[in-house]
Amino acid sequence: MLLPDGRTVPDLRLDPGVVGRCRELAGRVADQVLASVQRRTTVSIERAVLRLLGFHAAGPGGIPHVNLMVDQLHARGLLGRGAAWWLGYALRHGAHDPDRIVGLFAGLPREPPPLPAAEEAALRDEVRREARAAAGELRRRVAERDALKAELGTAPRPHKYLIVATGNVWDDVEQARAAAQAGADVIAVIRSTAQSLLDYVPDGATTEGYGGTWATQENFRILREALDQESRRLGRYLHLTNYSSGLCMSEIAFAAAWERLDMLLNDAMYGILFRDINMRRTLCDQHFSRRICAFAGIVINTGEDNYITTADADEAAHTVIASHFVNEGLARRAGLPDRLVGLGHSFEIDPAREDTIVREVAQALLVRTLFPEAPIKYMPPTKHKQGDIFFSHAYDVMADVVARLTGQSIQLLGMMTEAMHNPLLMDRYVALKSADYVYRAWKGMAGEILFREGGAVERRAGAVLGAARELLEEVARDGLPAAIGRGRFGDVARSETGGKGLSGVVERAPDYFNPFLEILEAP
Amino acid sequence: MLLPDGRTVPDLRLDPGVVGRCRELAGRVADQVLASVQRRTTVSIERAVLRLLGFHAAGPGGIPHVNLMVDQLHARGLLGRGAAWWLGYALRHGAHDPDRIVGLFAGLPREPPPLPAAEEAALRDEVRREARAAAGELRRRVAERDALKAELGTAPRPHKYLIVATGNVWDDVEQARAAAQAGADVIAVIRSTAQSLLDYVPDGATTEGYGGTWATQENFRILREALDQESRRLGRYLHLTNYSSGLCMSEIAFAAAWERLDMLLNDAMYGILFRDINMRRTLCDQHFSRRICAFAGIVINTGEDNYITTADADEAAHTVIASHFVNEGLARRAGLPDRLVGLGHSFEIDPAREDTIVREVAQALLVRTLFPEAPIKYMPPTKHKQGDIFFSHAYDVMADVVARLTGQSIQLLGMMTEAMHNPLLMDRYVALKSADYVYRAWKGMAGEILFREGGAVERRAGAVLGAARELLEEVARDGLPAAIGRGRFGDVARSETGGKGLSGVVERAPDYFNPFLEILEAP
Amino acid sequence: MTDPVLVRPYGDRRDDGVVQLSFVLPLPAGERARAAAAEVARQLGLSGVQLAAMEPAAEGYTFFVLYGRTAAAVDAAALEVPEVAAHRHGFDELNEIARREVGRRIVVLGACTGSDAHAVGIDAIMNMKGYAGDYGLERYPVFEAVNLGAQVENAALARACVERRADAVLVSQVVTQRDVHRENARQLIDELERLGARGRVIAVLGGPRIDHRLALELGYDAGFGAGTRPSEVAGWIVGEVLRRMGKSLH
Amino acid sequence: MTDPVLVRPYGDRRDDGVVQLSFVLPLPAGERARAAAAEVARQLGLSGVQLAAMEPAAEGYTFFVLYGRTAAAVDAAALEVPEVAAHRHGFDELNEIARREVGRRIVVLGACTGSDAHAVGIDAIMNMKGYAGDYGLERYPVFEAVNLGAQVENAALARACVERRADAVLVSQVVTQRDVHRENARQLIDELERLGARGRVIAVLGGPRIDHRLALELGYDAGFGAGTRPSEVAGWIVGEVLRRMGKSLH
Ligand code: B12
Ligand code: B12
Ligand SMILES: Cc1ncc(COP(=O)(O)O)c(C=O)c1O
Ligand SMILES: Cc1ncc(COP(=O)(O)O)c(C=O)c1O
Repeated sequence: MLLPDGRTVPDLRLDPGVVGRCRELAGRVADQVLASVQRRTTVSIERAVLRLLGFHAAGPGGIPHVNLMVDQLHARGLLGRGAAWWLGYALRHGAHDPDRIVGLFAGLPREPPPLPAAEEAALRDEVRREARAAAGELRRRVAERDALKAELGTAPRPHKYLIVATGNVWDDVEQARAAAQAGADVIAVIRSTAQSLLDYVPDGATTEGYGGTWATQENFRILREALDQESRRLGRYLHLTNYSSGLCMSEIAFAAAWERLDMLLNDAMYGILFRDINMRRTLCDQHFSRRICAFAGIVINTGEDNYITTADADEAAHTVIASHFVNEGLARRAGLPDRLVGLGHSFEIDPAREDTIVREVAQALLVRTLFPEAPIKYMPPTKHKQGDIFFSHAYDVMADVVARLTGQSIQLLGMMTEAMHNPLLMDRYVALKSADYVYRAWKGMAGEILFREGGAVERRAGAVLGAARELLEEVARDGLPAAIGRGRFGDVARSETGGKGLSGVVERAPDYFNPFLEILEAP
Repeated sequence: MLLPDGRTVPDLRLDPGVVGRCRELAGRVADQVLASVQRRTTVSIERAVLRLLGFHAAGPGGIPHVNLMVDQLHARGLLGRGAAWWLGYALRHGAHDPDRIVGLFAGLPREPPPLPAAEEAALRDEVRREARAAAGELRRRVAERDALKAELGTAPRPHKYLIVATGNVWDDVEQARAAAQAGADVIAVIRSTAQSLLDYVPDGATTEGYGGTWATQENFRILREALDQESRRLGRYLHLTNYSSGLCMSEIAFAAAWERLDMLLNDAMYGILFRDINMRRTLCDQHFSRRICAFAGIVINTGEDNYITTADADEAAHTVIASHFVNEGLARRAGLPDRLVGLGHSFEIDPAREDTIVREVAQALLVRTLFPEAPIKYMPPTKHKQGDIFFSHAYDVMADVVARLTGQSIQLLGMMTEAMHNPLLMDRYVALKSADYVYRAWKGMAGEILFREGGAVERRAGAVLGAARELLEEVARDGLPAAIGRGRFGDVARSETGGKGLSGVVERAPDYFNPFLEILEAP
Repeated sequence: MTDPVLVRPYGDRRDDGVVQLSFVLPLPAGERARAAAAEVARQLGLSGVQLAAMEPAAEGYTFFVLYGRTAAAVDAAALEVPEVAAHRHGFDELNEIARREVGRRIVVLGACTGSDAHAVGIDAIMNMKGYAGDYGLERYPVFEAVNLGAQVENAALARACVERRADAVLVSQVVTQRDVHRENARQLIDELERLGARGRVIAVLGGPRIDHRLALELGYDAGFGAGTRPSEVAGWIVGEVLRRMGKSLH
Repeated sequence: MTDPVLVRPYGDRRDDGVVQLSFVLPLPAGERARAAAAEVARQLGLSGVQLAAMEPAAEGYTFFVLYGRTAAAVDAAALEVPEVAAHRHGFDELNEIARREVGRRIVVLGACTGSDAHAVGIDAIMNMKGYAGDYGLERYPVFEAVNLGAQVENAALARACVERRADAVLVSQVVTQRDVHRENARQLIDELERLGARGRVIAVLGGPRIDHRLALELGYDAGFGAGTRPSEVAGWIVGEVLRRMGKSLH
């Protein structure tokens, strides 16, 4: 098969009927999700709206203004009308600075009287104007990013994606530069362990994270500035990515868009399964965050690779594929073109087993073949990594080979110390040097190989696809919440009303107002 | 293609006309060599004959008895009749112990008078009887080895071949056992740096080699005994190998046969090119050593891999193939069946280049396809190895993949410290663990892959084969010495009368007597 | 082992003391960096240092690989080695002994605590399906095993121990960056002490970077590291319960 | 560099001192071996030691990988770094300077000496075709370069230096096990001294495990290591010949 970027990968014969059916079923699932998403909003979505409207900063004690505002509205049961509406209300009452606005919100009654129609229209108009201006500024920032990318060009595929996770933004800068100089194309700054469960986005430059660095708008800015500089020096555009995930999914999407990030980890189910975040909450948040990504041309990276860190990679291979179809369906409905849907998968089959390469190749080629336009992200082994760094390195190199053979778009490079600690500077260097060698050495091989008709690769891919279809039949029939409730994904079961953050979900009022959604949803 | 051991490798379409022509030309080259070999003997061949006749020990100062005897004969110009004849002469004069025999030889005139015909016949009969008895004993020892091998069985292919080279035979035993416990199938004890140029075989157990351990019969015995023990403990036959090469090629072949070794590095041209040993000398020695190997069921490993440590692996790929045909031709003429002809090749293309895997696979598959019955030995990268052991390990793992994909029979495992030092215990462990993983992971992959018709793999293999044919045309036309004189192999040029050891080559007299050759050559 | 055994690293020949080392120095590659790396090796007490690789890993950063000989030697017999007493019993046998000797179900709570969300390790020990072909604690009739999952707060876990009258609490800690696991682990012990319940609960710590020594140091009764099998933990808990009853498990 | 610069290994954060280590101990894997490995690390002065791997490499042998923090710190600026003065001249330029300033061809003999048969390194420096896109010394009109090949005896090489009135002798040493290269290298210097010729010949040592410091120690005038390019050697020789003539190469 010829990929849009000009590379050839081995052909994989699949039953087009089954493929079509999967897409149709996933579409149905996505429609169901969307129907429920469109009835609701969340504290995080409303905070994101306020951020878009210019409230980026935090008050004393580091509490973001948007939290202070939204909490007041939420406490009074007023959020169903949309924070933007209330902001308009405040503005028209002469409250412009955050403190005044918060004060004004704190004084609102639980059921404020309706406005006269003219005032209502004027208020909406005013906020819409503000929103258009903000959207224009955002568009300008994104265009700036795209111009630099166009000017410098990017490296050939797969893009080498390297993790930086010192916990200290200044060390991150140093390590990100070093990684770029050693050949990285994408720098992912991992965020601190506990952040996904925080219902606010920390503020400012930070130096004390655990297992990662706090995702803050200022940290994004600092890293992007360093990478802009480094891109110019190296003559190659360097991508920056972070996590739009957890309880502040959409706010981080905003911050990332504003600070010109290129990609975001953003999955429909990750938070539900792995952070025990309430599913209604996350499904709403992901939709709005994806709308922002679509507007800002940000590639999303979905998290199916995680399923096979808890479930068995051989047995659960089909759940990855089924989830891809669902993530694709949801992404399309959030306005993301396929070229921004970086579905995630990984090389995770237990290396103690036999013939793992046949199955890894089948799986990676299946994903590639099913989603030819998507900038697929391939993850290295993690679960079965051990402390023997020499073996671990060899194992990573095998993932490099499969990535190259199957035409992946973005490859997260494995770290020989995966089972030990966050990557050291030298771990990244070692990974990059070997990946470069593999890419060079196997350059044209993917175009030389045909897999035997009816052979093990083809049979495995067919079987996984078939099982994915069966799972999708179940999900489409019973709904996504029911399927998650049965532990169908990642062997983790969650209930629709369990988990963190449900209290932050709000039914939209009939007069819900969100001027950004209007802009983002405009074709 | 289905290999005799039941494995499948990807089919490689080759022009059978070209293949046939190569074999025909190489046959001609081998015939020319043989004609010259059959006119001559060497001090080493004659010493080997005496060793076969029971003179294994050394005198005071460590000088082997066989050297003392042969030197006396050679100094008097008497060697053309064969050392066995003179031994018979000594025996019939009542000299049985080495000292007496040497004394008697020292007293011989330069042109001793002919014997009466009856005495001549009786002398020959007596030595023939001794030789038959010795050959019987050798056959018994070999049968013992084969019985153990049959009893315990050997591991599946490729056999993992590991190098041990501490310089001290007792450390070698320790490291060989450790390697076997970690999964090695073949233990190669590398010999000390300077040994190939010694015109005698050192005696006894040794503890002080440089870059290897002295190859002595006692060291062979010690290692084989340890491996016998270890084979029984592990329930898997462990092979032992050493070098039949240098100025004592045939004597070492004898010692190895006697001590039940399984394989020997033994090449027609290695000594000429890489040790500057005179070509007449080496070609004679290799023939007799191969006769011994054929008799003792020893697999020879040829040394074509070395050519591309001095010449460029891309440019000189065809010289490896041409030499394989010549080595095969010579081996067959020494009575070796194909299943004992372990042609050597290697993974040595500069890793800084692009698409090296296409060319490595083409080359490895070409060798495999041309010599399907031969227990091909595949060598890892060495020349382009660097001190970065992590990269070095990744690079070795790539050779493991190619070995597995192309159905090699014996694989020498690369060492991550190749550019540094002789292997440490942990280097072998690391290599074995990763090779096992690769073999397991890629198990059935070779049976799944087809290479594109007219694609890069096929074209490269065809081009290399074509160039090999052209080179063989030249060699058949001008003779092997002329081709070596032009530096056709390994970029090293040598002349027919240059190099070390020519003085040890002797024209056979018309009445040359070698009862072992009679036995070995018997069909 | 009681005879003194002096061991040294072994590379090529016995007691040669060979070790391999790698690190990065914040210097550009070159003769000065080479000398600096050699000096680091010297400060580590290495002799016969061979620089295998000096590679520019980035601007101003150089990656080194080197080999050297250490004079370090350890009397292995003299080392004090705190070991988790291993009881080797089959599944049925252990259940039978515990039923007979303890006479009631042993209540075990498990959790991955604090900000740590890595549930796979504690699941491997607790869950029905178990790990590496070994049943998890939930499968043992003798245990009343409750897996509370990941990101469980220490205060809540301590309260649960009291409320459910837990015999043992199993704590998993996987994230260790900047010693966050130490803090998390200690916190539970503090909470148990605050509730006056520390003495009543057997506290077990586990995780890939945990060992018995560290667990003791952090105030736990035992520690289990990478590759632990559920049956080892089951055996140890039964043994410890019996020990506290004044009996012993053979 | 003259300001003091104190550098330490850098893993995750500046000056964290992180180094990676691996070695084998002659002990069976287990708690005792783990403690022994930790003790080795302690004797090396490491703190915060993390055992990454403990694997049975064979019966009675265990392979360890570990990470730790060293307190080692080096004042890079204060290090004494003997460097081969580098002269950067193009091929034509160098020939031109030498023709003009030296006024005759410079005689250079090259060999890989003693039992060492590794000719590729000395060939790379000497032979016409050169190395890594750089011409070998034989290609320079200004040199009369003779490559004697491998396994050349030191006595013979010293005699050849005298007979051919060599300006410089280039010696390659690749095999280093048990310091055989040191012996081989020293022997040539001894032979030259015995013939009273040491002062007249510039002696250069090279090979993958050679550096300038070692060459000086062994009595040579310069040393070149892994990855040396012929042009560096050519430049250095011309410079040294000029220096001995009281001139200098800029
Ligand atoms: C799977 C995984 C995840 C999954 C977790 C899914 C889940 N529900 O558990 C996901 C993808 C969600 C994840 C996320 C993160 N992870 Co994670 N993850 C891993 C990974 C790949 C495997 C861990 C695993 O499941 N091992 C398999 C189990 C069976 O082994 P085990 O945990 O060692 O357990 C065994 C023993 O230790 C013992 N044991 C364990 N606990 C207990 C308890 C008791 C009482 C007993 C007796 C025994 C015991 O028994 C078990 C069976 O033998 C490791 C890398 C690795 N290969 O180790 C990284 C790793 C643990 N993760 C890491 C990090 C940093 C994170 C993140 C913080 C990254 C980020 N900033 O986003 C996040 C957030 C997680 C959080 N808040 O805690 C780091 C930790 C670094 C460090 N040492 O501090 C690691 C080492 C990767 C790395 N090198 O960076 N991760
Ligand atoms: C090719 C090779 C061989 C070939 C040699 C062919 C030939 N005609 O040269 C063959 C196959 C014959 C061979 C045999 C052996 N080899 Co060998 N071989 C190698 C190998 C793979 C590559 C060396 C090489 O050619 N490198 C390429 C050249 C261009 O690099 P270089 O030598 O470093 O040279 C550069 C610089 O160092 C410098 N330089 C070198 N010399 C000089 C001199 C001067 C004056 C200057 C200025 C610069 C300079 O400039 C060059 C260009 O940059 C190495 C492993 C490795 N990757 O290093 C093992 C290696 C060198 N061999 C080794 C051994 C032990 C042997 C044997 C002794 C094994 C045995 N017991 O049989 C034999 C016998 C050789 C002998 N008697 O010396 C060991 C040495 C271990 C040690 N440190 O002591 C090595 C390291 C492999 C190993 N790990 O075991 N070998
Ligand atoms: C899609 C996705 N989101 C989020 C995360 C982890 O981030 P956090 O736990 O900080 O949300 C991951 C982990 O890799 C992921 O794959
Ligand atoms: C065929 C062959 N013979 C001999 C040797 C080296 O041994 P020596 O130089 O001791 O003869 C090699 C080197 O690998 C070889 O390939």
